[in-house]
Formats: sequence, structure tokens, C-alpha cells
Amino acid sequence: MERVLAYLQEVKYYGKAVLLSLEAPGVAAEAVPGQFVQVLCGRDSPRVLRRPFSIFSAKAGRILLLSKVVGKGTSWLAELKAGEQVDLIGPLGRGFAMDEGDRPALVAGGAGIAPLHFLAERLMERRTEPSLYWGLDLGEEFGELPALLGKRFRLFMCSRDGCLGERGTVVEALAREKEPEFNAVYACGPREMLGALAKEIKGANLPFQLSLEERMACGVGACQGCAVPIRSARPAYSRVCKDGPVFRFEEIDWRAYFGGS
Amino acid sequence: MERVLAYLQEVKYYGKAVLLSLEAPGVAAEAVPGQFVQVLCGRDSPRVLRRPFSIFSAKAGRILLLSKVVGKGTSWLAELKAGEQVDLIGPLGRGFAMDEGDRPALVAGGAGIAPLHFLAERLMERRTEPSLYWGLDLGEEFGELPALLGKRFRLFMCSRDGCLGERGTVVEALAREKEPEFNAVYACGPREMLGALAKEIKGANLPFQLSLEERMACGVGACQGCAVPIRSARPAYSRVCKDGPVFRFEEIDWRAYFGGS
Amino acid sequence: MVDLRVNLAGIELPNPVLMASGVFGTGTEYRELLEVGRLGGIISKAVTLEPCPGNPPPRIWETPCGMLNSIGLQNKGLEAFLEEDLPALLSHGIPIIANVAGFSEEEYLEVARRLDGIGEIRGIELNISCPNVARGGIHFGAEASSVVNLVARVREVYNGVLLVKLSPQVYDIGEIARAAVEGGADALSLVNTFPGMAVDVETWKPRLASVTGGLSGPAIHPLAVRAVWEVAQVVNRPILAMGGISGWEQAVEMLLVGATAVAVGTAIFTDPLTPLGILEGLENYLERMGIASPEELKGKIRL
Amino acid sequence: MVDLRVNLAGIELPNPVLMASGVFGTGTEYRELLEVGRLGGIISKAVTLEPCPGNPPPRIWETPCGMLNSIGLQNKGLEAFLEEDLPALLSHGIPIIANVAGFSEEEYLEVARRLDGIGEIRGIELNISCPNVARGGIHFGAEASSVVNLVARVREVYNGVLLVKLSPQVYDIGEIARAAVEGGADALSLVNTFPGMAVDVETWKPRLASVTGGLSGPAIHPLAVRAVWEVAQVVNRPILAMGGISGWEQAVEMLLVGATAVAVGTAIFTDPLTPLGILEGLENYLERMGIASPEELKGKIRL
Ligand SMILES: Cc1cc2nc3c(=O)[nH]c(=O)nc-3n(C[C@H](O)[C@H](O)[C@H](O)COP(=O)(O)OP(=O)(O)OC[C@H]3O[C@@H](n4cnc5c(N)ncnc54)[C@H](O)[C@@H]3O)c2cc1C
Ligand SMILES: Cc1cc2nc3c(=O)[nH]c(=O)nc-3n(C[C@H](O)[C@H](O)[C@H](O)COP(=O)(O)OP(=O)(O)OC[C@H]3O[C@@H](n4cnc5c(N)ncnc54)[C@H](O)[C@@H]3O)c2cc1C
Ligand SMILES: Cc1cc2nc3c(=O)[nH]c(=O)nc-3n(C[C@H](O)[C@H](O)[C@H](O)COP(=O)(O)O)c2cc1C
Ligand SMILES: Cc1cc2nc3c(=O)[nH]c(=O)nc-3n(C[C@H](O)[C@H](O)[C@H](O)COP(=O)(O)O)c2cc1C
Ligand code: FES
Ligand code: FES
Repeated sequence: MERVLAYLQEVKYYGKAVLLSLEAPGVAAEAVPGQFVQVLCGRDSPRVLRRPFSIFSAKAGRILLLSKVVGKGTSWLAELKAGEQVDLIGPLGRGFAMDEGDRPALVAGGAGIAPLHFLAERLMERRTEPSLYWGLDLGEEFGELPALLGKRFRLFMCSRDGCLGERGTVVEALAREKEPEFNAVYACGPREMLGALAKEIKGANLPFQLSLEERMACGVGACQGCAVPIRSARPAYSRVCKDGPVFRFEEIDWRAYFGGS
Repeated sequence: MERVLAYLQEVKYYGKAVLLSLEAPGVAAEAVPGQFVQVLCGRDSPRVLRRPFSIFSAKAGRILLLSKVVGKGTSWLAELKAGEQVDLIGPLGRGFAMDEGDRPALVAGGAGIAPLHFLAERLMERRTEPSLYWGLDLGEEFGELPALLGKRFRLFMCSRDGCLGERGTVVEALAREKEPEFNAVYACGPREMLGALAKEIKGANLPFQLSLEERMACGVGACQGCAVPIRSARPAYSRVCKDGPVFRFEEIDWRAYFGGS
Repeated sequence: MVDLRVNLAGIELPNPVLMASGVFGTGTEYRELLEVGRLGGIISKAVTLEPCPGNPPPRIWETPCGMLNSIGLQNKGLEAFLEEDLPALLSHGIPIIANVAGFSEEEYLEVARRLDGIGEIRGIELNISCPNVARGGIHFGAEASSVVNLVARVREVYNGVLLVKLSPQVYDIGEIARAAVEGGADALSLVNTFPGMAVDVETWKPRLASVTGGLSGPAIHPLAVRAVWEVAQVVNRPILAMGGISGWEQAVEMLLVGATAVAVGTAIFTDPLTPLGILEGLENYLERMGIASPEELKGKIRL
Repeated sequence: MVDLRVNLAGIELPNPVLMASGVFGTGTEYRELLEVGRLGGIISKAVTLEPCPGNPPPRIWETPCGMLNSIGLQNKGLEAFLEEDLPALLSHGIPIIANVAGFSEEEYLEVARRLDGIGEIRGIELNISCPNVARGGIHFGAEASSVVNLVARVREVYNGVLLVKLSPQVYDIGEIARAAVEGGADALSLVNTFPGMAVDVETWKPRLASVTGGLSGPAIHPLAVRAVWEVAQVVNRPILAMGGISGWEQAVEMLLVGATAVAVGTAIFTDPLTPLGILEGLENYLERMGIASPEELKGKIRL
């Protein structure tokens, strides 16, 4: 973990998202899939809280971040120009355990593709070819990115509006696969998607890891801001930023998780 | 008065100050010397309060603003690039009465040159040639600007550090002039300078107008934020933004003015 | 079709976006910058019985996402208000509420009594929460018993719509609100500014000549939302909400926690079009949500 | 030569810049981001007798120049604190103060009693001001009589340096401070967060699962300065000041209005180097001003 002013080497625009290529050798060298960085957004009067972004890729001294514009911080990021500097802290958190099965399914919803893309890259390096399922709300949401990823990975796209890949949710797409097709599941996406996914594969008894999101303050495990309810005799919370963001399915108290907002 | 998003046509750097040339036809057409504009500083999360700047010049649909960097707002202004837009409101306030004498002395301290430059331009157009006295703390403070003004106006420079013009304050420089040399005084500058000037020319019984500064909120006379104590039977305040920023010497309660911070 | 009209304790407002006391003068100062006639109403600067010079300058200081002011009830006094300011305020053709202040209980009473029966003034907002005066203001608004007492006495002499404006700088604002209602308030207005302070580290002098001042602006918005929510839960009276509202989202937040209408203060300094932007944003929002009136949002927070 | 050491009611601090309770964990979490050993000290997260799970998520929301939190005293309980956290806190070689909380008076007493005599803990900060719990916390800190009483009882069982941490959400913080001193406080710690709230206008749900939370960060700085100033005028005890300190200027402001030392909270999230930047800025400032020690700035505001 370190804090760096990373030189923004390149910005690419994909629909409502930007892909930032940042020079951060220390972070890139240390990062494993599932880890994230905390980005300071804004310059003269930056946002008080840094924004967490999963690492999309890390190689050759660079990390890539894929940020979808949803609010003030991400809007600011989307207007950065190559040559500017970005203040970030990372790599943070616990990443994915990668030796779970030789036929892994990677299931992403929206910007949840980020950590799974990194994971897919690393799995390929280890000669494990994952199946990547990526669901979007709108087919156009990430511009050309799906097409690009399709060239490099075994990718199944689907979109709710039917404009890209199959119409429907990514969980529906996954359900159409026969179960023995994969022997491990990795997922990242909106809460509802994770819920549907959990329901879908519950019986299968597969190793199942998820990258969760929660609002963060410190990002390093100090403030207890990013609590996620875990299974235990009495109410207890783990920290998404430090104990996660990757958790095993069994670790989470799903009822409490969905009871929250 | 109007609120415009003015196109920043050109930025020039003079020492610690910038001269912004802004396309604002409505403001330029209406403005008289001594008036000011309220500038919104910052973009995604702008400063809550606009910053007041005297109009340095207004012609051909453009206004010029000279801003010396002293804090967050002025630092932001100094980093603007040509082509950007600046949100401003103006022209605001009461300007100088211009028919006070045919041999006017214009006495400026630091950034106080701004309204007096505009005044000098307009006086010249009326074929009245003013004497411009401009005092700086450091000779280099405004870069090449004094040299440029020297070519167009009868300009007397002085600086405390002695690096430009005579060493000493502008009031000392003025005092060296024989009294009959001028028959009206216009001034703008730091509080202490105005105090010294007032003391200096008190006996002379000349028409004496000053442009004053005070922290502002609304800038249009609505909030009473920019109070300046005026002479009256019981304590009373005028508004710098609406009743001023130009006041006649006799209007101000100088004792209370200097009693404040 | 969205109908923006709301009824604030009997005051029919064309829409729920007013201008808060002290920031908008008589509205004429802003006439060239926005269509004042489109606003829901204007609350006047504080009116005291006698002319009041206000505090010495400097009176303003900017803080992170906020500002401090120590204007201190500067106004021309009741006579001049009625003769000069009121006609100007009324010229916009929108509802006018008079903010009433005093340095003694008698002064509040006298001003209220003299405003009683002036039909053009649609109500008074009793300012028992100004942090910027040594006597009066906030000192009347901090204790439940003194609030009941003052409001009840004003209620006796004023028959129009009586709003009571509360200070947020108390432990239990619900208790103060209940006291105001017990005294006879028709509606509650909140929040006034929070007492704050800043010091120049170069000169070691306070940034405001009066040392302390009132904090307003976006910085206090979450505090104001919580105050409105607390009050909405314990009293059954309409609330005029203010505090850091700078966009339609903050206005909607206030309605959701229980406000009937909102007032814009500090944000007008940043952007004079703020209230009209809020109006448009609110209208679009209601349309998008399929809600016919702002009143239908009132208190609809989902717990 | 500037000597940054200060004495806080008997606690010798290497410098006057500490980390506030609840934001810094045991310091080890931040070890890779700053030299923790250079800080003036660390105040632990609240310690309660039993383990406390804290409030349900979401617990964090950003606001203009600030943030809301509703962590709610999550901690492992006294036993685990002593066994696991304390050694980690002590490993940095700087003074450690334990923040003590409880859901009942007995719990406060029991924790204080068990911490008494543990020499490595240089003092306790009695947290009677947490806005994030239904029982305890702020409810103990709002009334002078209950403050005197609680502090006096803690004083009986705890012989080390006793700081009492006050809530700013009261009408007269000076009165509460006097009560704490009457009860036997050696020093005062202020301010804790202000109760605030935010609502998601799309879902109509509160941004925090616990509905309300505590506001901290630059937004509250002017409010904190004023609170420290009020207290410094009425009690003759050292003050540990916090609230929106994000640079040396804000630290100096606090000293000028009467603080002996300061603590950094929220700003560590924005920039982990904040406390060290403050230290350097303060040292340069003192040198430039020709002042030998931070204590010489104490209360030097020019009125
Ligand atoms: C561990 C972790 C990894 C993440 N990785 C990525 C990533 O790789 N790419 C990416 O685009 N995003 C990622 N996110 C989400 C990202 O952090 C948020 O989108 C971002 O913080 C929003 O900041 P903002 O200032 O633009 O939005 P804000 O102005 O703070 O919020 C705007 C609106 O967006 C909603 N919002 C805020 N945060 C989220 C969120 N986490 N998810 C959904 N809605 C949100 C808010 O409720 C609010 O209504 C990650 C989050 C976590 C916790
Ligand atoms: C009517 C009027 C006309 C003005 N015209 C000009 C002009 O033409 N050119 C120009 O450069 N400036 C002018 N000023 C001053 C200008 O408004 C301030 O310098 C500016 O507001 C500072 O903003 P900031 O955010 O950079 O400083 P802040 O961050 O707000 O303050 C930084 C520091 O600078 C000090 N400071 C703030 N305002 C002033 C001020 N007015 N004078 C001296 N020190 C100050 C503060 O006390 C503070 O310590 C004018 C002011 C008024 C009232
Ligand atoms: C410059 C200024 C002057 C004010 N004057 C008054 C006043 O005379 N009477 C009053 O009740 N409130 C006064 N207020 C408080 C506002 O009406 C409002 O309650 C407060 O500023 C919070 O709203 P805001 O955050 O939107 O500004 C004043 C506020 C400001 C900023
Ligand atoms: C995430 C978080 C957790 C906190 N936890 C505690 C706590 O356990 N005990 C306590 O006394 N104060 C706690 N506080 C309050 C801080 O110690 C501090 O008083 C307050 O945040 C104001 O300082 P700041 O504006 O610099 O953050 C917490 C604050 C935050 C932001
Ligand atoms: S964000 Fe602070 S513990 Fe996770
Ligand atoms: S700044 Fe508002 S009256 Fe002058």
C-alpha cells in the first residue's frame, strides 16, 4: 500500500465510463485482482472522501481504472486529461483467491467488470480460461468496451434493453449454462444482481467469491465505515475495505445485507 | 447589471497578477470607472461567495480585470486559460463622478490601480490628462504592467523596496507635488494608504473620491454584508457594493473605519 | 400536471420556494438578475421597532462550503420598513412575510402589534434565533419556557399567520418547537444560522468584528435536515425549511423529512438563479415521479 | 528554535497534533502511509465494556465539505481492547489516550475503573457526546447536572488524567464545560460531531441506515472554533480541540482561541499526510512569528 500522485498517461471514453491509465509502479507491482485504490476527486477543493475503484488491470508499472459516471466524484474523473496527476492510495483490501477451480465463471454487472477483468487477465496468465458473463442495463453503456473484451476473452454479454448480447440479466444468462460447465464463481455487481446470483447457484455448492461495495471513509480498515454484516452468533460486521472487498459467499449475513439499503 | 458567462478571450500574466480579457458586451457597454463585477471562483464546487473585482477597462464588448493572487479565489482565477468561461455579475456599484477638476491626481496602491486605470482611460477620452500615482510594495509585483502603463499615461511609480520608481509610499510621492498641481483626487488602495492619503490632503479641500473595499456576499445591496461606517448623528453604515465602492471623503466616518480591522 | 401551489398554515403560496430572511433585501436589488415574480414568496430582513445600525464591519467571512455573517439585525426600523421597504417588497406580486425581531420582549410585541391587520403582509416570522446580537435574538429562543411565554404574548397581539423561527443551536429542537406551538405558533421556520467563528492567523484578530457570527450555506445543510426532521416528528404544524439549500435535491430532502415549503438563503449569493433552478428542478422531479403536488412529498421519507 | 512539546493537563505530548478518536484505528492501518511515530498522540476508538457491533450500514455519507457517520461505538470491548488494540497503539511509541464510552453510567464507571492504573494509557477521554447511539453518548452530555454527576463518579474510580469530550449540540457549551470541571475533569476535549442527516431523493431513504449521524470535517470548523473559544473563556482547564482541522491554519486558529493541543479527524481520510503537514506548517509558522512554543499562542486572539 502506498499513496502516490500518479501520472495520467491516457484516458479512453467508453459510453458513460472512462478508462484511466495511470503510472503507479508500486501499486501495479503489488496489486492482485479484487484489490482497489482510493482516489482523491477534485483539485482545489477536493471531495472530503476518496472514491474507491477496483483495479481493472495492472501491468508494466501502470494500473487501469474503469469509472462509470454516477455523481460528482466520477464526473470530475471523467473530465481529467492525459498529463494530469491523480492522487491515489493502493492497492487496498483483500483480493480474490485464484485457485478455486479450473473452469471459473466470472459474473459482472455494470462497472463490476473492473475487478473481474483484472482477474480474467491473471487467470489467463495462469492458463485458466474463464468464462466472463457481463450484464448491462443499456447495451450502449460501456461503448466499445464489450467488443474489445470479446476479442480477448470468452465473453457472454447481455443487456436488459436487449441492445447488446442476449436480452435479460446476467444471472439469467448464467442459468442457461449447464451447471458442470463451471466449478467456481467470482462475481461483482449491484446488490440486486448479487442477490439473484446467490439464489441461482445456492444449491450448487461451488466456491463462490464476491466483491462487495460499501461507502468508505478511510479505505484502510481504521474507521469501521464500510461495514458488511457477517454470519456470526451475534450481530457483527466486517470491513469491506480491509477484510474485503472480496468475501466468500458463506461469510456474509445475506439477510442483514439485503435488509440494509 | 447582468449575469453572464463571459468567454475568456485572453490571459496575461504580470508578476503576481493576471489580466483577464473577458467578452461581456452588456457589462462593457454599461460600465463606468469605479464599478466592479462579482466573479464566481471555482468550477465543480465553486466558492460560496463571489469575489469582487474592479473593472480595469471596458471597450469593444470586452472588460479587463486585473487580479492579484492573495487566496483561494484569486489563485483559481490565475489558472484560467483562454477559451474558458467565467461566471460574472456586473457592472455593480456607484462609480467615480468624473467632472471634478481638469487636473486630477489618481492615486493607486497595489491592485487599487484597476479602477483608476479605467478612470484614466475615460478621462483621456474626455481630453483630461490625469496624473497617475501608483505605489507598490515590491517593484516586481506587477511585472511589466507599470512599464506598459507608463507609455500611455503620465505615470509616477514608487515602491517600498525602491526597485521601481522612487523609493517610498505613493502618498509620499504625491506630497512632493505642489498642491496646485492637481484640483481633484481619486484613490484606491489598502486601508493604511487611504488613511495616510486622507491625512496628507486633508487641508487642501479638494474634491476627493475613494474606492473602498469590504468583504461582500450579495454584491447588489441586499444583504448589508459590506458595511462601511458613514458620518451621521448616530452609528450608521452604507453598503460598499451599492452606495459605493466609490465614496466621497466627507461621507465616511474615518474614525470608525480605522477602528474596524 | 404538477401543481406547485402549497398552503403554509393558511398562506397560499404560488410555489414552495421562498427567499429567506436577510439575503434578498426587498427583492428589487435582484430584479435584473432573476424574475422575482416567479418566486414562492419573500421573507423580509428582520424588522425592529427602531432603526438598528447593525454590527461593525467586517461582517462576512467565507468558510468551507459556507459563510459566517454578523450583520446583526441592521434595518431601518418599523416606520421606514412600512413606508419604503414594504411597497418595494409588494411590487413583485408575490407573498411577503415580515421577519420580526427585537432586543426586548416589549419590542417584539410592539412590532407584531403594529403589523397586525396589515393585510398585504401574509404573516410574520418571529425571529427568536438571531445569533448576532448581544441581547434578544437567540437568547429568547433557547429555553422552552421563555419561548412559550414570548410566543403567547405575540399571539395575543397578532392575528395573522405566525411563524416562529428557531435556532438549531440547542440540544433538543423538538422541545423548543413544541414550546412555540404551545405558545400559539401557526408554523415553524427553521433553521437560522449556527454560531461560528474564524480567526486570521496572521493578525490574530477574529475575521468578524463582532467575533462570532452565524454559519449558513451548504455546510449546514445536513444539520438543517436533521433539525427539520426532529421537529416534524413532534409537532403537527407546517414547517418552512431552510439551511444550505442550493439545488432542487436539497429542497426535496426537506420536503421528504416533513417541510411544507423551503427558503433559499446563502445560495443566492453564489448563483442568483438558484431559486428558479430549484423550482424547475422540483417541477421536473415531481413530473418524473408522477407526483401531482409538493405537498404529497411531505414527510414521505422511508424509514 | 521552536520546541513543539506541550503539556496537556499533565500528559507530556511530543507535539500538539494528535489523532482524534474513531478515525485512526490503532494507527497500524495507516503505518504505510505516514510516520505514525511523529504524531503527538493517538486517541483510541471508543471502548465499551462489552463488544459492540455498531450500527447497520450504510454508515457513511459525504456532505458539502464534510461527512456524516453513524459507526455507533463499534468496538471489541474492553478485554480485547487491552489485549489486541492497546499493544498495537503503544507500538508507535507515542502517547495513547483511551476514549471511553458506555450505554449506561455503570458501564462508563466500569471501563474507567479497569483502565485506572494502566500506566501506558496516558489518560482517558470520556465520550459523553456520541450522537450515534440510542442510549448513552450524547444523552449523558446534554445536561449540566448529569454531566457533573457522571464525571464525578468517574473521577472517583479513575486517578489518571481525565479528559471529558463534549458535544457541540447544546445551547451553552460553556455551562456543560463548567459542569465537567466541577465533576473533576482535568481537561476538555471538543468538539464531537454535530447530529445531521441526509436523504436519497431517488429512493426516499435516509443515506444512513441509522437515519441520523454525526457531521464532521471542514464544514464544522467555524462551529468548533466558536465552541472552543466559549469554553476557553469560562473554564481554567486545558482544551484538546478538534473539528474540521485540515491544515496548520486551522490548528493555529484553535490555539489562538485557547486550545492547548488539537486532534485531526476527518481530514485524515482526504489526505493521510494531514497531521504531518500540520506539524510542519505549525513549526514554520512559529519560526516565522518568532514564537518558541505552541503554548505561547494559547488564547492569544486579539479582540
Ligand atoms: C471496493 C469498491 C470498488 C469499486 N470499484 C468501482 C469501479 O471499478 N468502477 C466504478 O465505476 N465504480 C466502482 N465503485 C463504485 C464507486 O466507488 C462509486 O461509483 C463512486 O464512489 C461514486 O462517486 P461519486 O462522487 O461519483 O458519486 P456520489 O456523488 O458520491 O453519489 C452519487 C450517487 O451515486 C450513488 N452511488 C455512490 N456510490 C455508489 C456505488 N458504490 N455504487 C452505486 N451507486 C453509488 C449514490 O448513492 C448517489 O446517489 C467501487 C466501489 C467500491 C466500494
Ligand atoms: C469593490 C472591490 C473591488 C476590488 N477590486 C479588485 C481588483 O480589481 N483587483 C484585485 O486584485 N482585487 C480586487 N479586490 C480585492 C479582491 O476582491 C480580493 O483580493 C479577493 O476577493 C480575494 O479572494 P481570495 O479568495 O483570493 O482570498 P481569500 O482566500 O478570500 O482570502 C485570502 C486572504 O486575503 C485577504 N483578503 C481577502 N480579500 C482581500 C481584500 N479585498 N484586500 C486585501 N486582502 C484581502 C484575506 O483577509 C485573507 O487573509 C476588490 C475588492 C472589492 C471589495
Ligand atoms: C447575510 C445574512 C443575513 C441574515 N439575516 C437574517 C435576519 O435578518 N433574520 C433571520 O431570521 N434570519 C437571517 N438570516 C438567516 C437566514 O434567513 C437563514 O435562516 C440561514 O442563512 C440559513 O439558510 P442558508 O443556509 O440557506 O443561508 C440571515 C442569513 C444571512 C446569510
Ligand atoms: C468515522 C468517525 C468515527 C468516530 N468515532 C468516534 C468515537 O468513537 N469516539 C469519539 O469520541 N469521537 C468519535 N468521532 C468524532 C471525532 O473524534 C471528532 O471529534 C469529530 O470527527 C470532529 O473532528 P473532525 O471534524 O476533524 O473529524 C468519530 C468521527 C468519525 C468521522
Ligand atoms: S472505510 Fe474505514 S474501515 Fe473501511
Ligand atoms: S455585499 Fe450585500 S449589501 Fe453589499
